[in-house]
Amino acid sequence: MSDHSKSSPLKMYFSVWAALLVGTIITYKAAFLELGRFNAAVALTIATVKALLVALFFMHIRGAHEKLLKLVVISTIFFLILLLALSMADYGTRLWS
Amino acid sequence: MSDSPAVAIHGEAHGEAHGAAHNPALLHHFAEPQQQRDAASLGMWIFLATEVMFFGGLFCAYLIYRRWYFEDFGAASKSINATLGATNTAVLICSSLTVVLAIWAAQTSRRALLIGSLVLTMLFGVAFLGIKGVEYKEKFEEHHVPGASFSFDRVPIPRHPDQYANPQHAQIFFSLYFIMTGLHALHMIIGLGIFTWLLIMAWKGRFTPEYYTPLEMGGLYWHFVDIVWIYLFPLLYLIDRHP
Amino acid sequence: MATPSGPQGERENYLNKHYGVGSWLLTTDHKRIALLYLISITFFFFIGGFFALLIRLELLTPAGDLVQADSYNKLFTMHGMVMVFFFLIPSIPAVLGNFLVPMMIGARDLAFPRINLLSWYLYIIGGVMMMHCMLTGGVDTGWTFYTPFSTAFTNTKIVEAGLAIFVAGFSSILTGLNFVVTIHRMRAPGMTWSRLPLFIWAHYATSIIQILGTPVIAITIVLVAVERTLHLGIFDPKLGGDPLLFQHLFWFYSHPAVYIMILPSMGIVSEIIACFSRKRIFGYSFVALSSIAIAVFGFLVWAHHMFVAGISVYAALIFSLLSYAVAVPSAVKVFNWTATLYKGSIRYDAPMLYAFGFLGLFTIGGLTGLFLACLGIDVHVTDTYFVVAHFHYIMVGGALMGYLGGMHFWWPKISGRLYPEGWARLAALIVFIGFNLTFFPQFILGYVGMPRRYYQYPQEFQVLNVLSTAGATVLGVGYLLPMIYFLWSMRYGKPAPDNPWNAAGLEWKTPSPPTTFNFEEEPVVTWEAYNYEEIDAHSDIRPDEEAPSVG
Amino acid sequence: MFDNFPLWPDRASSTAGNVDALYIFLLIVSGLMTLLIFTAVVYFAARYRRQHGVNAEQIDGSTPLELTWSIIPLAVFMVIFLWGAVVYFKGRTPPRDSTEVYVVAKQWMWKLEHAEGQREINELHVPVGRDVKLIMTSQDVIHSFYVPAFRMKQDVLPGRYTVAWFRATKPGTYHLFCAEYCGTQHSGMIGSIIVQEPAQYEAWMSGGTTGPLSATGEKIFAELGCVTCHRTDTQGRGPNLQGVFGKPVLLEDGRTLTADENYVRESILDPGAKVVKGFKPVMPTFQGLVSEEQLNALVAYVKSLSQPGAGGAKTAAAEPQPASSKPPAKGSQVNR
Ligand code: HEA
Ligand code: HEA
Ligand code: HEC
Ligand code: CUA
Ligand SMILES: [Cu+2]
Repeated sequence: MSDHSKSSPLKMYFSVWAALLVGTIITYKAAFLELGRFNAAVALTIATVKALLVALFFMHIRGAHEKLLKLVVISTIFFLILLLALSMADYGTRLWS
Repeated sequence: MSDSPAVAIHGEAHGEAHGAAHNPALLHHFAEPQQQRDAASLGMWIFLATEVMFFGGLFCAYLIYRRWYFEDFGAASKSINATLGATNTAVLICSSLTVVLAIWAAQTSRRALLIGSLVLTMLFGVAFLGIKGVEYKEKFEEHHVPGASFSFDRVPIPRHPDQYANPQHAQIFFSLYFIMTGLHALHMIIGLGIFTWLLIMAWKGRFTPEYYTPLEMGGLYWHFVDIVWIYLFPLLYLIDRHP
Repeated sequence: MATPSGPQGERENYLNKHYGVGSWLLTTDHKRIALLYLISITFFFFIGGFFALLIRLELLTPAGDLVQADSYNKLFTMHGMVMVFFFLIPSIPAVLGNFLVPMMIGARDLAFPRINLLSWYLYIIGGVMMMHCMLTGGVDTGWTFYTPFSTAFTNTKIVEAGLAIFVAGFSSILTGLNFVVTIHRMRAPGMTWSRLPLFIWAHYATSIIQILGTPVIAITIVLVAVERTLHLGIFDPKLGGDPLLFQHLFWFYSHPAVYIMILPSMGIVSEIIACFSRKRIFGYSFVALSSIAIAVFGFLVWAHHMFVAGISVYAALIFSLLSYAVAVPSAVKVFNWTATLYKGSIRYDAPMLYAFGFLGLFTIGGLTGLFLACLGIDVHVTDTYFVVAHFHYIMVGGALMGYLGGMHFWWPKISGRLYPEGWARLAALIVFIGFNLTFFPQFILGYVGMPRRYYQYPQEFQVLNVLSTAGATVLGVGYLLPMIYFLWSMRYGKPAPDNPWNAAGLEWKTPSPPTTFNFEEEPVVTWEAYNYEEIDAHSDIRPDEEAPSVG
Repeated sequence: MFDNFPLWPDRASSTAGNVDALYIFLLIVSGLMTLLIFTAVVYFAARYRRQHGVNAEQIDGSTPLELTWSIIPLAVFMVIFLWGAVVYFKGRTPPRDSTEVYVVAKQWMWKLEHAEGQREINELHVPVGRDVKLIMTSQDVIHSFYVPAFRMKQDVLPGRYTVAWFRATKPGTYHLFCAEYCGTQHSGMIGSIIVQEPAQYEAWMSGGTTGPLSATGEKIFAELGCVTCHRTDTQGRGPNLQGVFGKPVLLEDGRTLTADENYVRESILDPGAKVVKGFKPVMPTFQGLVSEEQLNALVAYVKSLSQPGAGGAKTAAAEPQPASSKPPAKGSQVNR
């Protein structure tokens, strides 16, 4: 994963950095808008986009020369979601509350 | 899965017969540097997977109580300083940038930039912890630290200013807040330790365009800690902010 | 464990290459680390077994007469914690896995030898903490340390025990991490995925669970410790928390953890059955992939431990359904092993006897798992001796049998000596009989309604309990025997040839005991796994008369 | 003969037969399976024992076979699952008009209180043939209410109610066990369920009592000042509680839920958590002010307001209650 591109990636690094900062500002501003239940959705969507940016570009997942690392990332997220979703299968369907 | 078993067969280099021709950083049980690098990066990613699950348990608890006690969580969340939180997010993002710069500097043999970036990264890290400290201090003074002196009386709920949040439920929020940000800060501190070590190595000129694996691994760790924060920020600071 | 110093001049090997305590405690050789683990794990097994004997003695009579109620509660708690976290979870991976994984794939060591040593030290630190905790009072919560009892009621050393498990957990994570990286990155040329021994596949699957499951128990322990010391309300209903959340998080790890215990054993059984019936395992790829399937599905079923705990009815239905999903790959394995025997050329050496034992007892244990996963039945039998019988059938009858089988199978490689075959067969028989006598009556006890974790019980349950206690004594003898003759063989056993079983597998191409770097030349694999046909075509099968010396 | 060596538990509830049938089915299926595998293993091991000059015959595997022995077990599993689910569902859903018994578990005893007001410790009298619903909570840690003869078990949690039910079918005395480990005397937390013929049961029932539970609740309702807000007209600051129980409640945040025992419990302990539409959250919390027993009485009272002809305390079993205050006939009955 080290030698994916010899051309200078500086431009890419700085644009990702700028995008992350913009994302932070939007998250912050959006939190003060009245969006009802969409507040959380917006915040989490932006957070996910930011996390993806960091993982893909800063952590070089995008340029990784093998699929294995991607597989590691994807399966980790999969098991994390399992934990959350299957717990919710209980909490979401308890007859009261 | 595209990884293939080590291809190079090397008859000459087993036992202790490491020739001087060998890269000194190559450990004896690896056949070639690429294999060693690949092992390190896979190892690091798997370690990060365990970290994800570690925080995952906390997110699970958070999710459940946020659903149960949404309004109390909203009120409690509103009491922490979102501006500081946003600033800290920005600080961490900047530090992630300096990390990739450091790696790029190593790849391109720019020693000054490498050392400068590492120092900057650490400064950002320290700044983050400092701001965090200010935040904790505020919470402490407001008696929002869970425990015997905890108090959260008569704090209105964001959506219904005529109602007060249940202090007990707010305390659960603060427990999670302190545990999650505390563990995150602990990771930052460990990160600073790793970066001190990297800085020393860089100072000694250990990193070359051929060998900078420790930098990369340290960087992966640092970015991961950044990603955790990217989620913690909206989840803890921005639950129910609007007026 | 002393270096065997036979009468004859020995080749240089990993045991005699360096001498001195330091050369062991600072070693990064995976084989030496395996031996360090072997010693420590055996120690904890006997500690756990000692507790088990005390439990069984107490239950000999209905009244609580041997020990105090509190002591009894500590006994089964420490028994469970030691056996699960300090014996069975590390047992096969850290001993046999450590020893064999690099050799089987043609590597010189694990990818991260120093991390491997670190993981042993973590295990020892955890173990010392556990011992300290036990010697200074112990814990009385059951190995499941359910909240709010553990966080707000008991006054025993929860935090210390939790910390011990936390540290040991990291040892387990690091072992898993090392294996996955090693299996991906260190395979010898030609060792493709479809040529991997099934033992490797099993360890790969095990490692996935260790990596993804263990961190969750770690954070759960942190939460328990924090709640207990600072009185936060994460799990305590008095403070607005939910005690069931603890159970969810606990079982999210602890159910998959039961597959950490059984999968490596299944890997061993595959190797043994292939070798002693001189056949490629029937349906190799199905057996291999079923390990992965078990690991993945194992994460979907955790709440089957909570059917009467107060979870929603719908969740109970989902988790019951999913529990059956994980049983299918287990069934596939059992059928494939059986089919492998068909038209084989079968010998009944001790490892094979253990493998047969595994097959039978795991099947019974697994099938009773189906009873428990069945909602209508579980309501009645949960938290009774039916459950106790179920998991001992799998963990003792299955996993431990497999472990012992593996120890016999690879003992010549590990020690360079042959064990006494006659004694070994006898021990296998004693273990089998003792085991069934101990735990079969518990199925009946459970269905009749005896709750678990009871230190006194109504009169009518006595006869079955007496049977069980009697069995446990037999079982104890069965376990002491191998301990004795293994030690004996290190000095007096016949020197082992490099490949005493004429088995396939790269590990047998090394000398017995192997040299530090395992292989003189990095091997290049050009053959499929379990190529017994080729092996037997070239060399005549070792005839029966040449069996290892009968002690 | 089997007094000291029982092989099968008593079968004394309407569910027990269902569970046993399922259990026997499972025993047969897994017995057959075990037999199949054992026979195959033993037969192959003996038949293909190693002989000189006879090599093993290599067989690589067979996908059709693999599919067969995946799909057939899966089908069998689905049958087991469905059957088990049905039995479970029945066992979890209390019939509509069951007699109610409130259970409070604590380290290490069972406190039981009949809707009619009888209190018992570690003993529960029930009549044959009547549906009994248990509304259970714990004062400290998790316990579990287990009656093997009824094939019934339910964990009892602190901080909320869990519910179980049974219908006894055979008179006798049966074990009551605590099945969830709860500390030192976990194994001492046992008691008996005494199943009586209806006539006997009525006789027992007519023993001393302080009156129906809901009447106790009514008294507490007045003492704690609930009546000041919850009046039977529309003038109160709180909602009129007549007919609330068992009906859907519309909440301030737009959700609707059914008022069950846990809802009423929560309304008293944490009124702010779920505010009824159209009302201000002015109700104070009663956490720490009411004991579990008082809470049960209040819940019973609120429930009684929803029974046909509501308007006051009514016993669930409409038997006339002799107001005699003679001392309890049995040592197990407790008056406070
Ligand atoms: C190594 C350990 C191990 C393993 C592998 C398993 C395997 C299984 N376990 Fe077990 N279990 C434990 C260890 C283990 N368990 C422990 C320790 C506990 C108690 C914890 C505590 O509370 O302290 C427990 C408790 C436990 C419970 C909770 C009981 C309760 O407390 O109420 C349940 C419920 O579903 C369960 C189910 C299963 C199932 C379905 C499997 C399946 O994976 C089994 C699959 C295998 C087979 C099914 C056999 C082979 C299949 C065939 C031969 C197919 C042919 C069959 C047919 C066609 C019918 N187990
Ligand atoms: C790997 C796991 C493992 C293993 C191997 C065992 C092995 C045994 N177990 Fe264990 N058991 C558990 C895991 C295990 N157990 C767990 C998780 C629980 C649940 C705990 C809880 O409820 O929290 C449990 C609970 C449990 C109970 C239920 C207690 C209760 O609920 O009240 C019983 C009762 O019979 C029991 C018995 C036995 C017996 C007889 C053995 C035998 O197989 C042991 C045989 C071994 C020996 C007898 C050792 C031989 C040694 C000597 C003879 C030497 C003497 C000692 C010294 C020199 C120090 N176990
Ligand atoms: C200060 C006035 C006040 C007092 C005293 C009071 N309540 Fe309430 N109660 C309310 C109000 C207002 C509501 C509706 C808003 C809400 O749900 O919090 C309510 C709601 C309820 C509900 C839910 C009703 C529904 O329609 O869903 C129950 C049950 C209840 N109260 C029981 C009690 C009991 C029992 C007591 C005494 C122990 C009590 N209340 C004391 C004001 C009061
Ligand atoms: Cu109460 Cu066990
Ligand atoms: Cu399980």
